[in-house]
Amino acid sequence: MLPIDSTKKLSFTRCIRDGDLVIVYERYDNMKAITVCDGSVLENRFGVFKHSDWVGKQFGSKVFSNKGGFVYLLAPTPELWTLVLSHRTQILYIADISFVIMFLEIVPGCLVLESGTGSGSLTTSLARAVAPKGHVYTFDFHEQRAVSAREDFEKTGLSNLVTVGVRDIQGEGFPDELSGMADSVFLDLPQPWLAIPSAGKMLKQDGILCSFSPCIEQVERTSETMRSSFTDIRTFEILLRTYEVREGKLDDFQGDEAGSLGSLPRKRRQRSNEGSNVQESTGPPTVMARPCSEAKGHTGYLTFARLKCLS
Amino acid sequence: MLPIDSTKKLSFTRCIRDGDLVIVYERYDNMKAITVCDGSVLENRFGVFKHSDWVGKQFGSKVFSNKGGFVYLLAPTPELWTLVLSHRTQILYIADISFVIMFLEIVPGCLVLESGTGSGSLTTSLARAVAPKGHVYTFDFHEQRAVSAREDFEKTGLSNLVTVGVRDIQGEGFPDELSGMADSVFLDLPQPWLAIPSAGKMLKQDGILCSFSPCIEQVERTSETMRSSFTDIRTFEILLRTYEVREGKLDDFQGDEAGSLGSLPRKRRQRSNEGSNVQESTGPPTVMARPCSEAKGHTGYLTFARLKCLS
Amino acid sequence: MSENKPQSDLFESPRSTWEGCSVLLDINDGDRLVFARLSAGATLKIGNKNCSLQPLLGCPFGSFFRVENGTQGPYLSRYTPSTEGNNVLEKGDGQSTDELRDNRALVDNNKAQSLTGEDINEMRRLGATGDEIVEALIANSATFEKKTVFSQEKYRLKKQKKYAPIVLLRRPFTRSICEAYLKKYPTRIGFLRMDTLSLLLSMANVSANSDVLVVDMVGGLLTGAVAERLGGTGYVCNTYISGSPYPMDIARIFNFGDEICKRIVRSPLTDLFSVQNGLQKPVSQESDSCNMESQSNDRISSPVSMEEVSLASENVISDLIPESTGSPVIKMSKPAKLGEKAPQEIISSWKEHGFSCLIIAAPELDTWSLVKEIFPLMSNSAPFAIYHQYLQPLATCMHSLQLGKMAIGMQISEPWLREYQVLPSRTHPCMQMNAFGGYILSGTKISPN
Amino acid sequence: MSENKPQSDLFESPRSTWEGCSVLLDINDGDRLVFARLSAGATLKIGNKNCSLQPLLGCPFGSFFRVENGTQGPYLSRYTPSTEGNNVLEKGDGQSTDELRDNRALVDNNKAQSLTGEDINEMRRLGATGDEIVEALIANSATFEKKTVFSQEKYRLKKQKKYAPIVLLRRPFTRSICEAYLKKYPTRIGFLRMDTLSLLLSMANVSANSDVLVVDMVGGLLTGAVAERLGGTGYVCNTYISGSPYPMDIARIFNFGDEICKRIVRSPLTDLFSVQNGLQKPVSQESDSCNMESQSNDRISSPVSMEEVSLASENVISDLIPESTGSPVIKMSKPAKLGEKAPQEIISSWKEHGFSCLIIAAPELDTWSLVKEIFPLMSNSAPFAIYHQYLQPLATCMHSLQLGKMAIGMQISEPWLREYQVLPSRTHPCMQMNAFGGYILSGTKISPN
Repeated sequence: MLPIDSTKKLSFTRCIRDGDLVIVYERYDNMKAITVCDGSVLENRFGVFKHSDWVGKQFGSKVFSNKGGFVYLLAPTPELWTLVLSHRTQILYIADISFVIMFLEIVPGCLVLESGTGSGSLTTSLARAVAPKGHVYTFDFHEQRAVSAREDFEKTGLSNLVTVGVRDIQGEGFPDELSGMADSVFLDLPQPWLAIPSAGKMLKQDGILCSFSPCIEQVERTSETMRSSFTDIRTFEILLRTYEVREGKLDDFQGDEAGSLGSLPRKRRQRSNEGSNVQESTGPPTVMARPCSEAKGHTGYLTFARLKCLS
Repeated sequence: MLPIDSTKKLSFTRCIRDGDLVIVYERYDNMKAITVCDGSVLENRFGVFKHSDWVGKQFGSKVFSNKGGFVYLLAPTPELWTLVLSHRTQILYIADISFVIMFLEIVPGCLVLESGTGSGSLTTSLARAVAPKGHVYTFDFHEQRAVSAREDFEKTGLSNLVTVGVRDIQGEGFPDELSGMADSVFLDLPQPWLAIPSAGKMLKQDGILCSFSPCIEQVERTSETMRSSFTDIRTFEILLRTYEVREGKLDDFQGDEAGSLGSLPRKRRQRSNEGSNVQESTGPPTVMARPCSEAKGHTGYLTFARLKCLS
Repeated sequence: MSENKPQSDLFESPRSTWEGCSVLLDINDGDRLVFARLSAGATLKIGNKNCSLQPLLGCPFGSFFRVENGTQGPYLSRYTPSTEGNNVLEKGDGQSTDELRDNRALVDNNKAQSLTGEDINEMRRLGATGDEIVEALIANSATFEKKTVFSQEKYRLKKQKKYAPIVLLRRPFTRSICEAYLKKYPTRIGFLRMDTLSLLLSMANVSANSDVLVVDMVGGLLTGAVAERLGGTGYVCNTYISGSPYPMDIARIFNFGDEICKRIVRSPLTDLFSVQNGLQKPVSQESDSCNMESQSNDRISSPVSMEEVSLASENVISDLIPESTGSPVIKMSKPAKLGEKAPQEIISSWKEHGFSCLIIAAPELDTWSLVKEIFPLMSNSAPFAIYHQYLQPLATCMHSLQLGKMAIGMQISEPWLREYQVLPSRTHPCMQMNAFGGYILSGTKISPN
Repeated sequence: MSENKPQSDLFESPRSTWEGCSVLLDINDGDRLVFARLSAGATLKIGNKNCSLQPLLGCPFGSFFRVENGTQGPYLSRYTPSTEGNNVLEKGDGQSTDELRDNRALVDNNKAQSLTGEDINEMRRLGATGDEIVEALIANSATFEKKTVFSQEKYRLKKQKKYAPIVLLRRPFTRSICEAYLKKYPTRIGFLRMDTLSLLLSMANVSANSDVLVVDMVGGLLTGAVAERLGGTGYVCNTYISGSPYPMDIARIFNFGDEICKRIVRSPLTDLFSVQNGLQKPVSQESDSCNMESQSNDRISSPVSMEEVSLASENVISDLIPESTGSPVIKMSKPAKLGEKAPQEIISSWKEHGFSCLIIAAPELDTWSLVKEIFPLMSNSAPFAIYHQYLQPLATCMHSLQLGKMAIGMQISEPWLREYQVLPSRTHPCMQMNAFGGYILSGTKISPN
């Protein structure tokens, strides 16, 4: 997914090869990650697509099924991956992910700790942010989730950037060997306050911690626990509102209803034309956008804090 | 302010008389309530305005000062009043006020209790909602605030609809003589949970209670207290985002920058014209609107509950 | 209680139902909302059972009912919930988040129930109450004891909703009507959210004795909301542009008495401008009125969905899962008439004095071209509030009004509403939200001079 | 520490300051933010005192400093805050809201302080520390004892900020630069909010080894943010339409080492399309480059405000209350050069392979007319993200891209960010908010065929 090797950097223009991970795009709400395998086929409502037809095509190409149906083949990115990955747990979405990475000041070369791994949605973006030389250590309580996450990172080509551990961070804390090495720590735990002392131990001086919690009581307890050794404690919430775009025109009352208005007394008509200095509207634009009604109303609170520099 | 007497109902067209309350409008963010008094003058940065010039003018008229400056004279409404009243306490604004009145299902004829009165911003809208035959009983702990509120209601002509009492509702509860008479109760108190048992006693069966609190901990404790004798407990937050409208046009890159683009190779130009099926944009509209950056980020939480019907 | 106009005294609203009364039935704490008109023959389908609504007649609004199994089938029976709270999940168990969210040991395969569907039917036949069935299900669940307290409550609530549903009797007001429609038929009310509607009413200063001009292309919701605020004083004039009026069926769901219904009138826009004074041309006026009436009815029965129309004359008004009985309905419960054509003398008065305020909810019309025409009908200093789904038409309108020096104090605003789950250790904003309440242009007309 | 490029190893970012290093000074917990470039001669005005920034050299980022009174005047002294929290108001006193908000007995006339300004000056002359002055003020306040614990803390904090200000030494990153500019000079960054900027970077998939094309009319903030993410790999190409490049002064506030600076290049849009291959016409190219450079410098010093310009070559970089000393400045602290003209061979490579992604932040340009031209420069399957202050240009652009089948997965989105005050019994969203973060159009380019 990431052009970690600088020789591969212009990855999009190279052609699709056997073994590549591609995002098969049907519609904005219907995508799928597939590893190209010569001899395999993809079957969906548009027909049967032979993987062998895809090899040699550029990423971004339209490819056709036996029935003439088509899909697009896109190069994977962490954002597309978030839309196609299998949900082993509630995942973080792009607004929270983007904000976390910027607020944690994660740049190439950083060492970042995460718990829990969950479905690996944030992990993938963390890996992108620390690439090519940094590293993400991510921990999950569940053996099986960790195994699945490792498989995913193998598939997306991030294994060199991510180490997945099985560990109860709330109970045991992060491993001692990482003490003082982390630039940033991210916690998505039911009782984050239990992990905060350990997170503080892991962080370099001036390093930043973020805790994600859905409920405000968790935030309160977390913030309270942070106060002893962190500063700059700030809590945010971020949502994304999307807009729908349509082409169309509103009924121009004056034009469309001219017949019925023809019966209006002439006097008034004149008044409105002469009396006021109003310019005629040129009519609304043909492309109109408005917010979508349905939206996620809450994901969680993000609480950030910076380790006090006491040395 | 309110046309309570049906003979006065078309109040806006009648002319301004000595003793009338008018809203003097300078700008959307600069208004003032003045009682017209023959012989008085209003002096502001635009000059000196004689009240006597105003008498006989219609509400909505533009009036001039000795220097030719002008203001508008508007008929008072609860919304305008909220913008001009003197802030004795933090006041409620239109979004919260409107929502409270609708959610409390206040209609003409209702009997409504409120505590505290504060600056009387909500009270004025409550009075409008219960008019012409209902009544608002409002209570404040502070003697002086109650006195000022009474003066205001006298000035705005609402005294027949509103009774202001001095009382520590958290400590003493509402007066017993109002037991079982209230259609709705509104609380804006630091410890609303103390007043909830009394509010329950005042309400008619199926009556509705609303509590306004700025902090979530107050909401939690209030909701907890409500659970024993109320149902349908719901908490909301409402904010208003405003938009700024300007006339203008964005730089049309193609048009304005034609000179520099003239040097683009012809080949590409052709491609973009022929290859894609894209219609030329007609350019953005001349009137554009966008949200204002600055806004109130929080006023308070509104918690509603309905008295359980146990009879 | 058999008289169907207990509202003749305007200012004492009844606290109990009556024959012909319109009610809102809230089933299982908001899971389902049904509007119904009560009569001896009206029924409601709950689960797969038809229950007579007769037991609801004469009961106070706010009463709770439960489905019981009688010899003649299921029936609704009034009951008094315990004061400890009927929603177990909301009671708050004092647990910390710790336990609640710890899923380390969670194993639940949903196959641990030893009672079969047949067993439950047999219990029903033997006259077990819903609560008894719920208790039996819990007793026969192999995993119930292993669940956390929170999960136990969740399980109990789920079963209670299915086997012992609770019906709450409500009086329909603007907010519940608006909320129910937005949930189920948002397009019929132009996506108008209750908070936006409440702002329209405030911003236009709708108050007793006002003459309110509305352009209501939101099914009558706006007209009804204004009439509710007027309480039988003033007038709400529902104006329309072309030959036939816009439907206002939703206004019929409100429990308006005659006094209020009389104050809801309609008039084509052209008539509001006509120069006829007083009683001139009464004949043509009358015949026009008749035409309009029939036209109006035609119009009403076509674009609005079936339930509502059948409901206006039958039992269940709207809903959300419409159920009408096959049995003949006694027609004494017909609601009061509303939306008559505005009489000429009232129109003349409006022409002389101007409307007190204007509210427009016409999401499909271009705002400025409408406002330009309608604006002169308002009195000077009259406030106005215009709702739209798109920002641009309001921006253009505001700009034009500014250029024409026709109004001041103008503002385009957009409400943002958020509901919260407030529970011990589990408080947060609701996960789903309605992210868009539309835009409002508000302001005050000034004297053109 | 005297070497001014400790970042030559790309991937080990320094944790302490060095000569010439750009820093962010956070005064009194966010009350005031100042960007400065450290040198022996640099000073900062705090209150009415000029303090040398010399004591900050070589200190770890995150260090706290206090103003102390020395024999030669005030100076900054490093100190270690107690582990009990340095912000007393944030400590949380465990009180319930009850006491805090109960103002029944509140009487405070602010005239209860018996210490005069002269007394305080006298204390200073005698060498009292800021903390000692604060304690004296409390001891001499007649009303302090009567205040609630909450009010006492508030009083103490207010006095501490005035008499014992605390300076926190920070390393500037995108988010702090963005936040500081939005607070003080929002127009210079086109009102770009940090969360919106973070979304632009994600949506465009900015990652190591990417070649990122940007149209940055937000003062260089976007260019800097992209360069920070590239960490010295790939390229960020800042393209411009007319003859002179857009200013990118803000990119100079980042502490970029040479490796990163080299990866920030600029190129007029026409050059990116030109058919020259490789080393053709090197002379004209060179001379053009020179012209551009001088032009660029001219351009930079005019539209951007004084502070920044003076800061780029002097001590204090930016501002927020710009303070530059009158004393001569040692020029050894000059920051690395960035924004050179893109070399022809790189341009050729881009022409062959296409850019990995595109980000546009040009709030004054019409989006579609720009995108139409620039779109072919992107590689197929390349993601793009376009920021704008107005919705309509993005809607039109999205619609045109759809019609032209040029992109898929398009979405217009608007972030909504809210900060909270989290304190025991006093938790609520902040009362003031930035209500508008702009709009983003994002999507993926597809192969035209």
